[in-house]
Amino acid sequence: MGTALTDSPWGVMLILLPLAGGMICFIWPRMAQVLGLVTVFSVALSVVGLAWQMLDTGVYRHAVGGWGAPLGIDLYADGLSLLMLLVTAMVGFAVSVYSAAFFEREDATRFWPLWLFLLAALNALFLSADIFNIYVTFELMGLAAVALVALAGGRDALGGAMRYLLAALLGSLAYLLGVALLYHGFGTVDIALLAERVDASPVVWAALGLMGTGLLLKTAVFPLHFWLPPAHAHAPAPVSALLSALVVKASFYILLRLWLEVFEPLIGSEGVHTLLGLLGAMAVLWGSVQALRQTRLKLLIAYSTVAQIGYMFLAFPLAAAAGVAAWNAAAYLAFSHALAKAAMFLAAGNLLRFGGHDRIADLDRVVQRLPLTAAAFALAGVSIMGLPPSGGFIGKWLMLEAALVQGRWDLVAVIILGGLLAAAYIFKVLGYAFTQADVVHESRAVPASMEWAALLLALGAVLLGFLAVPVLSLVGIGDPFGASEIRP
Amino acid sequence: MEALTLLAWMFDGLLGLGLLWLAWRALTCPDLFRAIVLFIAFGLLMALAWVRLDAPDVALAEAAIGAGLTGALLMAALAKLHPTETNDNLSVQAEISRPKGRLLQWLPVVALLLVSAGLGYVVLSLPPYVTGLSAEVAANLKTSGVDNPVTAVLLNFRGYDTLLEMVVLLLALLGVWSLGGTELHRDTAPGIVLDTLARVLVPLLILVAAYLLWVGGHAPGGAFQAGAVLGAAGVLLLLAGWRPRVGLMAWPLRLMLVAGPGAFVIIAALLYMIEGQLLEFPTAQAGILILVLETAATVSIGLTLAALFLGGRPRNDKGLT
Amino acid sequence: MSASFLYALVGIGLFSLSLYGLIVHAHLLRKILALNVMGSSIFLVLVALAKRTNEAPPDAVPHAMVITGIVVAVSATALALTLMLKLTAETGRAELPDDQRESH
Amino acid sequence: MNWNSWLPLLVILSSLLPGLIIFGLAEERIRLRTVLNLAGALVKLALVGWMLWGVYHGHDYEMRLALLPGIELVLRAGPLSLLFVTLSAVLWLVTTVYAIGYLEGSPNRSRFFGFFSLCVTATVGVALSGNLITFLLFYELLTLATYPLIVHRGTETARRAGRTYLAYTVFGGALLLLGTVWLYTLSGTLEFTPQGGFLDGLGDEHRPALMIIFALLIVGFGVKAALVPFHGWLPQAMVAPAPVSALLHAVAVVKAGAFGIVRVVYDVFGVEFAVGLGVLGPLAWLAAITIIYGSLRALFQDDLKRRLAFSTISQVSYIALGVAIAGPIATIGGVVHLVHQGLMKITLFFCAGNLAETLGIHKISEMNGVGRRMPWTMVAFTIGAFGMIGAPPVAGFVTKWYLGLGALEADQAWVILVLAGSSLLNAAYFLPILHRAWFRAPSDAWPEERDFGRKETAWALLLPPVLTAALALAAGLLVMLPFSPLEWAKLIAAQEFYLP
Repeated sequence: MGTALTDSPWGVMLILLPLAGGMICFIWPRMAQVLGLVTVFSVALSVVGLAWQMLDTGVYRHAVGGWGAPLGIDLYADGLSLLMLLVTAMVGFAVSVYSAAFFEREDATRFWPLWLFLLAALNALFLSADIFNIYVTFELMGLAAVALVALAGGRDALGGAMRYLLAALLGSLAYLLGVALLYHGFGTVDIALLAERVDASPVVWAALGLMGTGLLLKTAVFPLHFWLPPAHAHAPAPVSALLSALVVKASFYILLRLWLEVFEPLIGSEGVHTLLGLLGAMAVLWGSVQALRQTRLKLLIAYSTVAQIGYMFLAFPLAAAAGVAAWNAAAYLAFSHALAKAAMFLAAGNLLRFGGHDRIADLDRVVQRLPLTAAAFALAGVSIMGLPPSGGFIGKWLMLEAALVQGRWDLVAVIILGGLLAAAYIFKVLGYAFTQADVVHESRAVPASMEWAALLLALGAVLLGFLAVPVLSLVGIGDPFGASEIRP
Repeated sequence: MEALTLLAWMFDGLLGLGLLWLAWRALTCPDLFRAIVLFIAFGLLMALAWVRLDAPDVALAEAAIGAGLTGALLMAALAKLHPTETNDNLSVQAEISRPKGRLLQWLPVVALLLVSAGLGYVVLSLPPYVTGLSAEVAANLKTSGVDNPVTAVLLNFRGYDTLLEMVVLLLALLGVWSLGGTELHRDTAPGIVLDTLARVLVPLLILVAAYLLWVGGHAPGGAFQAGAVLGAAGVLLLLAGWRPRVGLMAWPLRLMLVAGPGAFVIIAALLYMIEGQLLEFPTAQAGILILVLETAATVSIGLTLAALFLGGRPRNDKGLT
Repeated sequence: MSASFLYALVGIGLFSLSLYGLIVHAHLLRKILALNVMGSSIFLVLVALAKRTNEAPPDAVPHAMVITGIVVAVSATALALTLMLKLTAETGRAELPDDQRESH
Repeated sequence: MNWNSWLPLLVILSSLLPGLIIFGLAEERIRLRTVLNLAGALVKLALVGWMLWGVYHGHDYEMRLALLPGIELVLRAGPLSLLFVTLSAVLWLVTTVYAIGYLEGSPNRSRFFGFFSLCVTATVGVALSGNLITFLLFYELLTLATYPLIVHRGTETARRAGRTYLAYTVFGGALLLLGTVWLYTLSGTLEFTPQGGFLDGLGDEHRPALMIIFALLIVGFGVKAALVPFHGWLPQAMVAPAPVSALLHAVAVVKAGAFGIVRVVYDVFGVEFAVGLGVLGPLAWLAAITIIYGSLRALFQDDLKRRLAFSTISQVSYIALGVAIAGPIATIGGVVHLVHQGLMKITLFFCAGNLAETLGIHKISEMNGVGRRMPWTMVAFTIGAFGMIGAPPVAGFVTKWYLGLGALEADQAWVILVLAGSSLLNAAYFLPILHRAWFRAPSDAWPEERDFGRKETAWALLLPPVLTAALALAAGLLVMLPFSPLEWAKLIAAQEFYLP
């Protein structure tokens, strides 16, 4: 009595392929690199297949084991999850090409299985419609990410990994207690069923508090962001690209999914989304100011992630009235930030490898020898700053529009100020691309594939500036933001 | 309302207080070694609580993995943390960091009291009688291929969770191996007692593991409990100084480690070809398929837990790790 | 106030206790211990509330969830312990390095 | 999408594609780079000529590309945009020739010409944009493309000038973005509509909001048009190489700002609506203050390029002044000054570049008797200077004549005082230069003279200023030709603002 509305294999392949790939890479370490690239490429193809199929048949739903919602686990993909899957595939593929040249023999055999399991966890998370299953994918993702961060070895990487692991575990356990309360309150862990049965009772408020705090900790929003900069900055470059672009957004995606469906009766109340908006605004300002103060490039980029995440949280207060427009803005910001931030971290990786250091003060000798990397960093910077023509600009425009329609001048000021601060710290780095610098004495050549991976991602972020209409129509599949009935 | 005899009520009360007190002592004991021992005791008491709550499968798992193996891991880590300690004086003094200043000291306590009061109120506000999903589980039990409801849920209804969970276990091992670090070394030969104990107990443990695996179909037991017992056998062997021969370390070991999740993925892929649904077991062969999955899972869980206890990296590190 | 609610309240108490232990203590081994106790406390809440069926066998789904949770907890503990050992080997102290000071 | 709608895009691509290719070129490929540059410039000129002919005969060229749900990227070649595009196309060709000569043997030329082409692409995009969001897109692209040109030399002063430039322009861009989005939330559309803009439908309750939006937009554009409080970056940007300061001041950045003000007043708010809002008065005063202030500051600058920079600050505000006096004739004066100021100022900057490049002269005090040493350059300089002062045969006179007439027609007599005063000040800071160059004996040796044999300097440096001086003269003398800037301005005034 399987309730498979669609028989296409794409959704299932998205999960089984990386799992199988990861295991084979583990058994056969010598072939890890080739296998890894093949697996990531086939996952990218499956995402395109899923997108193609969803364009005409709409939402993708798949009951695992054929048992159906309350008993079994459902896989569910609508426009929002499809967008996140697309982002994961694009950034994943570029980072894989980059990593093929980045890691030596020894680390490569360890990088590929961990990365493929992380990819499996991300795909499983974006497809899952069961909150306990999401807990297991969170753990899978957390452990894989921590192992990847610790791959670099060394005092800072290990410190960052430990701090990240403790934060991730605490976040997951808080989330799990929320799941326990919801299950015992309403007898199911399926998101769709919960959305029907949930009422504004104390159990739901407690679940919102616990799961919310857990997810805020994993998304590194302002007061709980302490673990992100050391972890993202001291990890190897491709890993920090994956963390900043994808892993941090996974918990934001889940918070958004729960906010829109499970906690829907509660969000009418002013208090909660104002708090989230406040946290977002403080994240934007605090992250940008901290980024401006950094003397190390990767730390600057990591704090920029803290700031850009703050932008996405501004959508919560705005969504009260502007509904779909605010969520579209947040989704678009997430998409373009993923591409731009991944490009920036890869570019920083190139600079680190070529010059041996990432101190911003004497970056000029390095950045001028790598024109492609400088171009990648500049184009990614354009998107982070939100200057046209870039995806960041479209996200900023939609968010500003949503804010101005409601006359929220405080959020308008934060968005504009955030953009200016972003310009300040991006140009602080770019300024060094034009000095008369002498040649770096000992430098390590950077393979072309690494530079082109960064540049292609940055170009993607800029091209996003022209693809708003198709992307937003893609996000609209299955009406994730409840556009059909505009809340009062 | 079940007829709460005074005796049962007193037992539960004592057990609850015992749990709280042991946890408090474990967390705030200055001596790390004693803290770990208290934690193991806390685990055993927790197993008692599971029995009291009619959850025998969970009791087995808690005793084997929660208290047993986690305790062993903690002990191994403590040994590696302070290798110089002689056997007798095992106490490791690590000062308890008291937060400075009165506000810092009381703020978390007050905040946590409020949190627990709130959660307590919420838990008490839940309806006293509810059946949850036991009706659906009972209804589909016959077509799930096993009689034990917990195994049915674990392997069939929510098999996808178990697949991911076993990958988590494999991933932990991958993480531990990629971190490298010190391997548990045995400087002195195992004492006569430990040696004979190991020789007697290990085959017995393997037998128990096989039994647990088989009984899981219709009574409390199953892959995870069996795997944990197998893991315990491995730990005992490692403690007795046995180390796998270098040849064994290459791909055969890795194949066995991956057996559990690998079997799951292969069967899932095959079933998908046939049934068109991920992890949908045809009712006729469901029992056999679950047994195959459970056996593979037991092997890989046992080996993984032993390898986690050993730590370090496989020795033949000729770039083949 | 049946037994299941008593154990659930004990679970909540353990949760707060372990949260205090995790936040206050600096030694990493203690933090890992606290995380394990927190995991057990949540499992206790899960299984305790599953027994609210009067006399009928308790709901099997939370039991499966808890077994999954226990295995995940042991994997996380193993990774955390190894990370702690590597960190102690590098920094000499089994505590989180304070990141204010500027490393190399 | 018939052939006509592809033309605007082709005009943009004609400089974008060579630019991108040049970025990839190795430094030694001088010949290929020059060919690409000149080919791109010539193709653009040809396409612009075609469109000029088409628009003169009433065709329209428009291209739409969906950007956001409900908002499109629009490229439209109307009479006003063609005026600016033609100016850009012509002066880009001339500046390219000059830059090739000027940068002979200097490092990073691929990077320079790459950004040079991007800069012109942005300028042409600004000119051709059909709605405010396209305008904003190319306007910000212009900021990004010109920054590397300013810091091209890489010296500490250049990078500090670059930082100030960025601080001003990014701040202006942020205000512009705010104003545009706010306008969109009120009006629902951003399409440039001649004859009265698209805001007259809005009721009175939006009056305060619209006044603030007008202020935001004008400040956003004013930063690049160097209106008084926001002009700080311009003199500092003089540290850039001569072709850059020529391109920035005569064609690209400054004009984009002024063009923005013209678009806002005519095609967004519409003149009657703006007068109704009462916002044109303050704009006129701001322009007048800038004119006087710019000229006054120019008086005391000894460095030649800084004096020309302050003169630009004052000259560009003529356009703003012409626009602010809401009369048809003043509009013609303001719009035509867009071209005239471009021609005259680029001539002056070319000459300044020649003096610096050939004789190493940077200060006016070192310019004694330079007329004898470099006669052709100084003749061009003189024509440009007379144009600036407003002496009859040269184009500058036409602008001031029409501005004066417009002011009288809109009975704002005080404007004539401003015009007269500024003309006097122009004379006060240009004539001493001419006197020193022609009537003073040359000092014994030039700071660092480069010998070019019989010619006074390389032909690539000499031809451009002479050509632009001739154009400035022609724009002043041959006003009755159908394609002269003045006639075209009249066509614009007739078609865009007031039906005769």
